[in-house]
Amino acid sequence: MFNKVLIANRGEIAVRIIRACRELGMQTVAVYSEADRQALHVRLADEAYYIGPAPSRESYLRMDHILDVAKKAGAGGIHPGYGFLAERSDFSQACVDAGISFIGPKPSAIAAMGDKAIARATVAAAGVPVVPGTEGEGSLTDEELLKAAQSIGFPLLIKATAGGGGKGMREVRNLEEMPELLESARREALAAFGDGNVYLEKLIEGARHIEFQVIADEDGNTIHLGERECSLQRRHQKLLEEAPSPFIDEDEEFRQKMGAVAVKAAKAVGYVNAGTIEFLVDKDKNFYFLEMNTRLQVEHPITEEVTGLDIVTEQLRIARGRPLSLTQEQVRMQGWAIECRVNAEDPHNNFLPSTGFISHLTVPTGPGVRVDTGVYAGFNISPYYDSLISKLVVKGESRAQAILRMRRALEEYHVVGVKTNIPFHQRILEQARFIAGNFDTRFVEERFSLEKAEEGMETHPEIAAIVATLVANDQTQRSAHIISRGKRDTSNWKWVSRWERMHR
Amino acid sequence: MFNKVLIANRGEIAVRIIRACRELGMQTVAVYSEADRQALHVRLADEAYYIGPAPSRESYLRMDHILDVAKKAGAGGIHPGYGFLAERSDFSQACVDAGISFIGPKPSAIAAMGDKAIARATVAAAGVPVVPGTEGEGSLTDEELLKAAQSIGFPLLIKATAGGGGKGMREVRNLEEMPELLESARREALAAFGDGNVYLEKLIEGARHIEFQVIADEDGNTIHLGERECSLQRRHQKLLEEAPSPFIDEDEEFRQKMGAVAVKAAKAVGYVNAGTIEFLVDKDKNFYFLEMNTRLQVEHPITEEVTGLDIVTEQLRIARGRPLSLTQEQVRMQGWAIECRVNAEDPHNNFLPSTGFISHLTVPTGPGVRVDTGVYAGFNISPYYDSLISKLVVKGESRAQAILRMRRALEEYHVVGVKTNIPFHQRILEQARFIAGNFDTRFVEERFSLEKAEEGMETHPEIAAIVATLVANDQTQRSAHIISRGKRDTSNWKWVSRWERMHR
Amino acid sequence: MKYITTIDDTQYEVEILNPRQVSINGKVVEVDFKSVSGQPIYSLLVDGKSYQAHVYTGDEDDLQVLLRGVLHTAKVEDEREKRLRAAAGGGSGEGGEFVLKAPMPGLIVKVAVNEGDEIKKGQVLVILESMKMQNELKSPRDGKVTRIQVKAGDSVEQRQSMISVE
Amino acid sequence: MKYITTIDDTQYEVEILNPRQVSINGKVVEVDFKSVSGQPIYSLLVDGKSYQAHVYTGDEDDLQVLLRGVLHTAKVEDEREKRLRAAAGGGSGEGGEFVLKAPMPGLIVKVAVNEGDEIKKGQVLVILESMKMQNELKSPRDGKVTRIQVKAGDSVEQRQSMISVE
Repeated sequence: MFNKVLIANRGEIAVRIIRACRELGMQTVAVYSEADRQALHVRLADEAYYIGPAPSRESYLRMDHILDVAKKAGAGGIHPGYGFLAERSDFSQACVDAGISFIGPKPSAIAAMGDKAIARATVAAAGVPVVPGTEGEGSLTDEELLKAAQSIGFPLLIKATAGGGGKGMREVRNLEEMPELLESARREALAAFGDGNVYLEKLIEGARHIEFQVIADEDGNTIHLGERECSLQRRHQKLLEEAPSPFIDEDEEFRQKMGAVAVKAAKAVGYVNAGTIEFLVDKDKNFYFLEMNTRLQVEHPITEEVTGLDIVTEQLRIARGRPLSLTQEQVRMQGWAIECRVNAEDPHNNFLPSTGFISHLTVPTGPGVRVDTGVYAGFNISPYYDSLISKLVVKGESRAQAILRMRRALEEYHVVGVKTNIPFHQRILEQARFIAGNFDTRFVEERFSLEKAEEGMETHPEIAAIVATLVANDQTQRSAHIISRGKRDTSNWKWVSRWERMHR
Repeated sequence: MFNKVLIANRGEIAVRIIRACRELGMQTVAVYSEADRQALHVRLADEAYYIGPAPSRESYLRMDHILDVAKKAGAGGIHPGYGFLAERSDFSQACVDAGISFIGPKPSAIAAMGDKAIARATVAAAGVPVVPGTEGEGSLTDEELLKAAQSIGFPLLIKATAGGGGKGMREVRNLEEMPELLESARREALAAFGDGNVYLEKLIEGARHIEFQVIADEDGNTIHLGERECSLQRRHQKLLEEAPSPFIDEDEEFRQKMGAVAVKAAKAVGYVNAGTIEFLVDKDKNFYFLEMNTRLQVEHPITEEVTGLDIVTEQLRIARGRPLSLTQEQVRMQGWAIECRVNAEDPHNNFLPSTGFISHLTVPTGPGVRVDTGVYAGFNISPYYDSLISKLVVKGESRAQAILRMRRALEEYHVVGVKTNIPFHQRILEQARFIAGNFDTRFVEERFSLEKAEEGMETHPEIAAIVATLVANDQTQRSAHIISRGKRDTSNWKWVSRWERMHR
Repeated sequence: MKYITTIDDTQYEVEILNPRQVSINGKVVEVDFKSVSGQPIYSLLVDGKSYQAHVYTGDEDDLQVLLRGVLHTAKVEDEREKRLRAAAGGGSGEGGEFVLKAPMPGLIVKVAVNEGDEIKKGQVLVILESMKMQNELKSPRDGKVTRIQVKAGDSVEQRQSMISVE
Repeated sequence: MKYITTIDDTQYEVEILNPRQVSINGKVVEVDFKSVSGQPIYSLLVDGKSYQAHVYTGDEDDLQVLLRGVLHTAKVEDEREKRLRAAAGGGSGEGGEFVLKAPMPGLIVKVAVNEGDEIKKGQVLVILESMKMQNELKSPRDGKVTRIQVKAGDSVEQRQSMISVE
């Protein structure tokens, strides 16, 4: 049974996994690119090895380098996190071939679920409802897709066969605009996944995105840990998630029905370890299998908060051959959890990514607040990786308490140096429709405007004027004071001061 | 129903209460002494008023100033936190007289429980078992106490009638040493509480200190929220608490039996709001009422973590006349929580308090970690108040997971500028007896030595030598570099730089 | 000391009378102002109200004031500076050239215009890939593309000039 | 650059050969050393092992190195300094006067000795109240009280001299 784990990832998820290993008394091996020498995961791990230049394809996507490090360091397991190599069956296979435990599903399950078309066919055969679309091979030409589109009907979605996270996804309203959208979807898919294949899917209008966390051990025990509501998205990127779903809420029968289907879908591919079944749910409670994410999700903490189960610890246990630590009957959801993804991007400027040096950071603390972060004051956010810098998670006794708590925590959260989407989250949490739980996957794009939401806000321009003036005045006086000093009077220069104190 | 709360306290508990108010949409009023102008509670509250010089008796103990502020600001409720005025029936009465809700019990309940002798008589009359000792008036002379001591038998404890927190407490092994110990106990009690009265109590050997959280509404509904294990003490000061108690653990029958007695004790004084019944428990599961703390406890968060109930929010609801939000049957303890009190004191130097400027602070985050703090990087710890700077609370699925998680969190917790007792907690969590749950209130003093515990630790002196040398070498080079610069080249001086950028 | 302070688009006359008194547009207020050592955080008490502000220098060398969840852009000038700027003549850059600079480092995926093109406000000029996202950079106004300094496949640094519009 | 570095009570000869190589007691190790900007935190990679250290100046102007939960006291001297100190003659203060200074500000509750008293190591000299605790300050060695500069009821500042023992 292995006792040293290589984490083939970076950022908050690498830190999350290192913490879980530490809490199990396991050794940790970090890998890092040139841009990440000072990253938190490198600082916190027991060992750390350089694997290449900043671009992912030269570092975090280099299976060969990562496996070399694992062998050199004697790591018996590799946790892939999410993104990068997490859903690459060839990597999972390469780990197996090298005699290293891949902390995740078997290559065959990744492969089956990784090609969306095969995935849909597989689960449909097991009796799981799927969204109408181009099943089968999935490598259709543009001509074939244009033809298929007419039988599925509009509106529909173009989606990347290899993808996830909204990349390579396009919404099509009519046949005329479809050729151009097909081209851009293929281009984006190719850039993101190295595979330009796309498929079509009927667009369920007013749909909610609700997903079920499943876990399975090597003996075939498979359970679900309830659902997460992930309808709050912008350009198909999740921004805020909650568990349970306000749409399901106290309809325990519906939850168990969907959960049982999720378990069925996982079993259809012989799934082992943690995974997620995503569904689209329409307002009449019809639900359709969307895809399975064969890895740990970004939003796994909200499930941890409501079930009390540590999913990463459970992943490690499963990979070490242990049975699940609880049965389906022992799973109980208590309270309500919300996660806000804190991204380095400017919500006032089209959510443009923001890079730079974090000069100051105040992280919220106190009851019911959890922060999973990969950054710290003094860290430089580089343009090479995604913009997620931390996840703010709160738990409350009820949804109302969780919302109020999240508002409190967001107010306490201050990041200086890069722009973040915190103001976006603050305004979302004030929307009547959000508070009422009445929203679908298109809420942000169709019904929400940050500018409009900010119009009604109480501001204190006079106080801001006083503060700004006092700060500027202080700065003038300080600088005048400094400049007028003799050049040997450097007592405010901390290094000099320390040095002098050390040597006097 | 009031909507603005004055917090008659400082430090982490003031911050805790401000957060709860904010999560209920209530306005907050902070008060502060001269030493606390920059304290976190002042920064976070909606309003803040100065109430006097640094010493508590001139500020946080000045009921008149505090009530004046409450009237001026229009606060409808006052939360006293713990310490200071929290257990002063005259303050509770003064609030009532001023038409302000005191967020705590009625003056009569504070008075009844505040005098230990009366408290013991009251609960004994209600059928609650008490530790043998000098009940009755409590203002006995030294001669009377020396006489009583012989009928109680040795070993016994001298305790301050007005006190708490171990102040004015002395342990007596025989009659000979008793007169001197009486004198010092009275002196300390007088200094701490303005009252030199003491009483005697039989010392239960091998005793555990286990307490039950109770809450009661104005309609007389009174429930308990399970127990907390508080046996880990040093000089009668709690340092580490956990919920549930490893001694009770799965003996649900015993828990409910003690809980029912706790509720009975609270009802004996017509208790309203949150309070705690402290028991001594011997190894045969005999338990004795020790005292009731008629206020919020420092260690309330561990009960919040295992029950999922926010006790401060509940206090505010009760004070606004609302019924309890749950029944005894709905209380469920799930998982295991541990709290370490992080004190500014030097565990390597007899736990001497440490004051000064916190120049750097890294606070642990991630799954299952909660930090309730009153300090931040840039804050100056003054000698005027107690040494508690933050509470580190973890929750795990099991006691084992909670211990491992606490170790991980302590490792991540770095405070630079003042000494803290973090190394003490780290070594305690490694003790076989602690891990086995096999300890009593004398464990720290009788069976634990920090120095001995540190002997076996793995250290890396060569690495420390390399780091220290590289840091010192860097400092030399930087200082040399700086000193050789022209005096107008001040680009590294941030204020000058900012100023120049602002005005160029 | 007298200052003209602009918050977002509104000007205020702020005079610091003494460390505890400030006049704003002629109204005198009692203030208690403290900076938190080593941090860009300030605490201001005015009439018992407690305000916590983060203040830092923005991209345009203005001050950014984050106050109760709202970010304000502030410009503080003393009277002499104000006069100097007025003398230099306002509105200098109004109709001049606009240069699209890279808002962050990244990779040029596509240049969507050619030199000489007449373009509309909101029209996409460049697609820049950064942080695994393709970001469309648009023209802030109508005009004509006068110069293109990048091509698809180029890596650009932050603030690097890419396209000029006149 | 060659240094003599003392960690706790052990001396090490440390030579910085170049930014990536250090020799310690003659053994050459490959190092990757980075400071975290603006923080007293350093990351050191040696042979793949990752060490995070907090380094700051201690009370006695030594360096305090917090490494994997253990606090080390470090003294770093270059060869010139070492020679100078050796020339000044070691062990100067061994049998000299010991002055008890207040470890923190507080209130003197009691002075437990008188001038001229012969005292034992561990004997209580003063009771100092601070942070709501009464703290007993003890003598670190046997000796004789030569001077008392405080009395019960006095407020003392940090580092204020209180009692001299010879």
